[in-house]
Amino acid sequence: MMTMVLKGLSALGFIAVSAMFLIWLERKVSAWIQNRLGPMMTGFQGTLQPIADTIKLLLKEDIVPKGVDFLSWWLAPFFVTVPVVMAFLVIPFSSKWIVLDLNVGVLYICSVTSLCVLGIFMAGWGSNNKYSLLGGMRSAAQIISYEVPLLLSVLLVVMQAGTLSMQGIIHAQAHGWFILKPQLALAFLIYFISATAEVNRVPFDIPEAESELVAGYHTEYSGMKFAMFFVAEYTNMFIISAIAATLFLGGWQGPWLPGVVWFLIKAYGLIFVLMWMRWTLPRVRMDQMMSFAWKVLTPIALLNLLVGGWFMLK
Amino acid sequence: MGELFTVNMGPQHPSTHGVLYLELVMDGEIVLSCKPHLGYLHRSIEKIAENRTYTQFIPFTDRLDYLASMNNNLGYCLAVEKLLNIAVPPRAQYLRVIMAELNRVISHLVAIGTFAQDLGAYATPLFYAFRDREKIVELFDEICGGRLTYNYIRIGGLSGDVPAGTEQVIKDFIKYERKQLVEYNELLTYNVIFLARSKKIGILTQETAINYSVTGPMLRASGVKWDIRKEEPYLVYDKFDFDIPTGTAGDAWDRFKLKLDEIEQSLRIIEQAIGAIPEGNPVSKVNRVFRGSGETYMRTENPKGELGFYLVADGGLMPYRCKIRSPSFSNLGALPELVKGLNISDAVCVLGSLDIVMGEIDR
Amino acid sequence: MQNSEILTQIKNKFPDLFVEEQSNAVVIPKTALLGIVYFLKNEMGFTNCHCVTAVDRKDKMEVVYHLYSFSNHFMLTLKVMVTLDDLALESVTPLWRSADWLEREVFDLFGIKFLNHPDLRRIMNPDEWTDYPLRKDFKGRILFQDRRRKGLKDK
Amino acid sequence: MLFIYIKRIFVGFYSILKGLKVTFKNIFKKPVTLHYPVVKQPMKERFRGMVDLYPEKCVICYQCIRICPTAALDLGHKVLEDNKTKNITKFTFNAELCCFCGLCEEICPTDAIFLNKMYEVSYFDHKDLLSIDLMSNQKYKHVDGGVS
Repeated sequence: MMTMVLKGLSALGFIAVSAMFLIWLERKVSAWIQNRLGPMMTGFQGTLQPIADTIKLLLKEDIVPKGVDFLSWWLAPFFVTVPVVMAFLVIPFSSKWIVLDLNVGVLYICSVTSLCVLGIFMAGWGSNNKYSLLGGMRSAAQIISYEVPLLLSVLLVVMQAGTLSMQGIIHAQAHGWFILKPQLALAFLIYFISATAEVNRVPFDIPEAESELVAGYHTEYSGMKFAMFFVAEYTNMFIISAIAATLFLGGWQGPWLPGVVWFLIKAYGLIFVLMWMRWTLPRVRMDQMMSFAWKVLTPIALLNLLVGGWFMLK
Repeated sequence: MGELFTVNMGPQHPSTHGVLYLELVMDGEIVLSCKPHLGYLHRSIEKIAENRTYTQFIPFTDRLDYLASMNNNLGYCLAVEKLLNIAVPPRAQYLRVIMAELNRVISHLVAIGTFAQDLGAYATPLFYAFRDREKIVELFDEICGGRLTYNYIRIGGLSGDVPAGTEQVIKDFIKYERKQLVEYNELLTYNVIFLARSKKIGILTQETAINYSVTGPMLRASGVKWDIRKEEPYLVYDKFDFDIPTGTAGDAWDRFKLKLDEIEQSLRIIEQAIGAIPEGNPVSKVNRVFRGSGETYMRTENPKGELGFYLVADGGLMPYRCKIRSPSFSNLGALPELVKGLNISDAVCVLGSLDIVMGEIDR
Repeated sequence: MQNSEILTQIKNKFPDLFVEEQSNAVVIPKTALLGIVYFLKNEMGFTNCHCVTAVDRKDKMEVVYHLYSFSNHFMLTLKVMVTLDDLALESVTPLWRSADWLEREVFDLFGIKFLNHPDLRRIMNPDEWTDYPLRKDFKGRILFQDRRRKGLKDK
Repeated sequence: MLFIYIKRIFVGFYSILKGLKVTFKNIFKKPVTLHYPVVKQPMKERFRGMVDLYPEKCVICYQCIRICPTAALDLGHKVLEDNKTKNITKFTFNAELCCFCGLCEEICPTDAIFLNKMYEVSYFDHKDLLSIDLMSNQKYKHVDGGVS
């Protein structure tokens, strides 16, 4: 019991540190891509910038806008943050470092992360702001429709590994990562695209859509509540990258270095790709995004599942 | 049809390019009607003009289209010169052409960057555009001491000759910018998301464009081969060889692509002008106090469209009336027609493709 | 078509207008405005209403139209005199959509009413304001000249 | 039909990869911005900063006052007893009105009035900004990097 608590607490600590690092990394990556310097004043190369940001957000007044639906407005940040923390339960950092190796790990993580949409929709509805409402509506439609290709691509991995346990999937990749198999490489691509949509990153950042909806569902939030959305967004990013690393890139397996280092390298490498995409691509339109999900990704994922399954049967 | 609701877009909104306020009536995400409200940046520049001497008004023209101050200076000075029949030294004429075209390039660069920003390409194209723009801004800083409000062109000439070495800087920039244009094409123009977002959005037909008195890149994107620099050449534009790029569909993508093409044409003009620039003193010896009478209408090709100055003089030191026909004002007039029935994302895209500057709309 | 030809054609059709010497502008009576603009647009090819503005001549207002013909490459300056006791004029917005905002601007700055305009509101200044800033008798807060006089009074 | 559909997907992916290539190349380029408050860019030769004056050069011709488009300058003088020499009583500059156009510098016959290189000008009191005494040699002393 004690070890469980300790593990849980260390996961929480990791969330905070990881989110801070990711915020710094995002700023720096954007700066590098745009030939800028990025944050420089706090610490070496601005490494302490997220701490300064946190202090600023903590000290900010918690503004309650007039006419909000108080309960849903107040609860929304928690509904966004809690599933993200819950997902850490089954993320395998190394062969030993996992809070709880559930035998339905993949199912658990997929169901828990899709709870986020509830919080986002509550934020959009409760804010009593038209921009927020549009953002929340878009988010609900987007996350639910991208769940389909995402699960279809994960399903192929589960079929290949023969288990739902995260550690079991990693062990199944002992003799070659899943991404090296052609049908699973396509599944990885589908997973990655739909996961990008799942966490509202560019080119699918439609719920936030700065140039259209100001800030989308979190327009009306300030101070710590905004910080919770922020942390949830970046931790979500880490989670989808961690899942991708586990399911397709062999998890913590790798030569020479300890497992946890390999795992973090893979996860943060994928996060870098996400950031790189964010600072390059324009945003797609709502209807285009939906038609992309239903007319391109889902058929390909289904076909991929069929073909992959046929190969496995042979 | 669901419940209609009104969204007040602006005056503080990330993509309304300044302080434009659009009142959008929407059904879900579809814009049913759009009503622009202007005047948040109104300074009554036309009244100011009536209280200033002809020379004193030049700094105020900088504040019209603040992304293309040189062109505004030029338009105003040409109008006064036409009114008062003042001759301009040949070197000044060539330098004016070079400055106007350089300013056109950087104005279009900002337009490209902000349009990409409106389509959701987070800041990167904008920063690339500003990085390239910076080279010219630095050059202008060296030539006239200002980075945004240049106040360089004077009635009858320029405020001073360009410093030594300017020619080389411009030549280097042309080489650099040509390379950069390829990069913009790779990053934006033919990107699949960019194409999907801007193709067939906000189509402006030829007849509508002319009826709305839309000018500049917007008119040309609709397929009208029209450029004041060719049709009624002022300065020494008739000595240069350049094309008028035109679009075919008149959609947002055409307007974007046209700006890239126009940058290329401007670079061509600059290249020729640098080769043919005569020696001499560009600073004219004319007095700074003028008295004129009569009236004149002078229009020049600004980056955003045709900038017209209608000057009425009554023999006094100051213009009796100075009407500024600003291109963005007329171009924005077509917006309600263009965004009707579009998605809100597309409405933002159309607004970005109009390339407006509130400084000259509100005046 | 030559410029003079266009002017003669207009003159043949509407004999009661005259051409102002100094500015080469066609001055027309207020009542003939609609007839002449319909003629200009439909028969002379002036498809573009480039600019609409007004000039306060103290004893009267002068509304100036700059019309352009893309086919003839000709800019026509049309002037209509409006007397101070009846500051109203027919709107040309049904012909040229571009006149919509330009007429609103003239209304805003000079107070000249445009009849049959679809949406005649002030375009830049606040709706509840009653002054018209570009009229010559308008007195704002501190105008530039007052400031200048103050600066020079030690001389 | 299916072929076109697949081809469109591939072309789309290729164009996205091309865009990613452009941004990736830029990661390794040198930053074009400066670490501003620490590293400062030298101002250009003709940069137009705050209005400044060499009081001894001024001949009280009032040309700068007349050309100023915003009436930002204020000059007063008195004639001494000998009826020849003039003395400046006040020469103030209103930084709030000034539009930094440089017309005064251009018209000055003795180059007495000029625009210096200062661009970081801030005051604790708004009133100080409204009448900066150009005759004083302390006028821009408190400003970081202020000359004269």
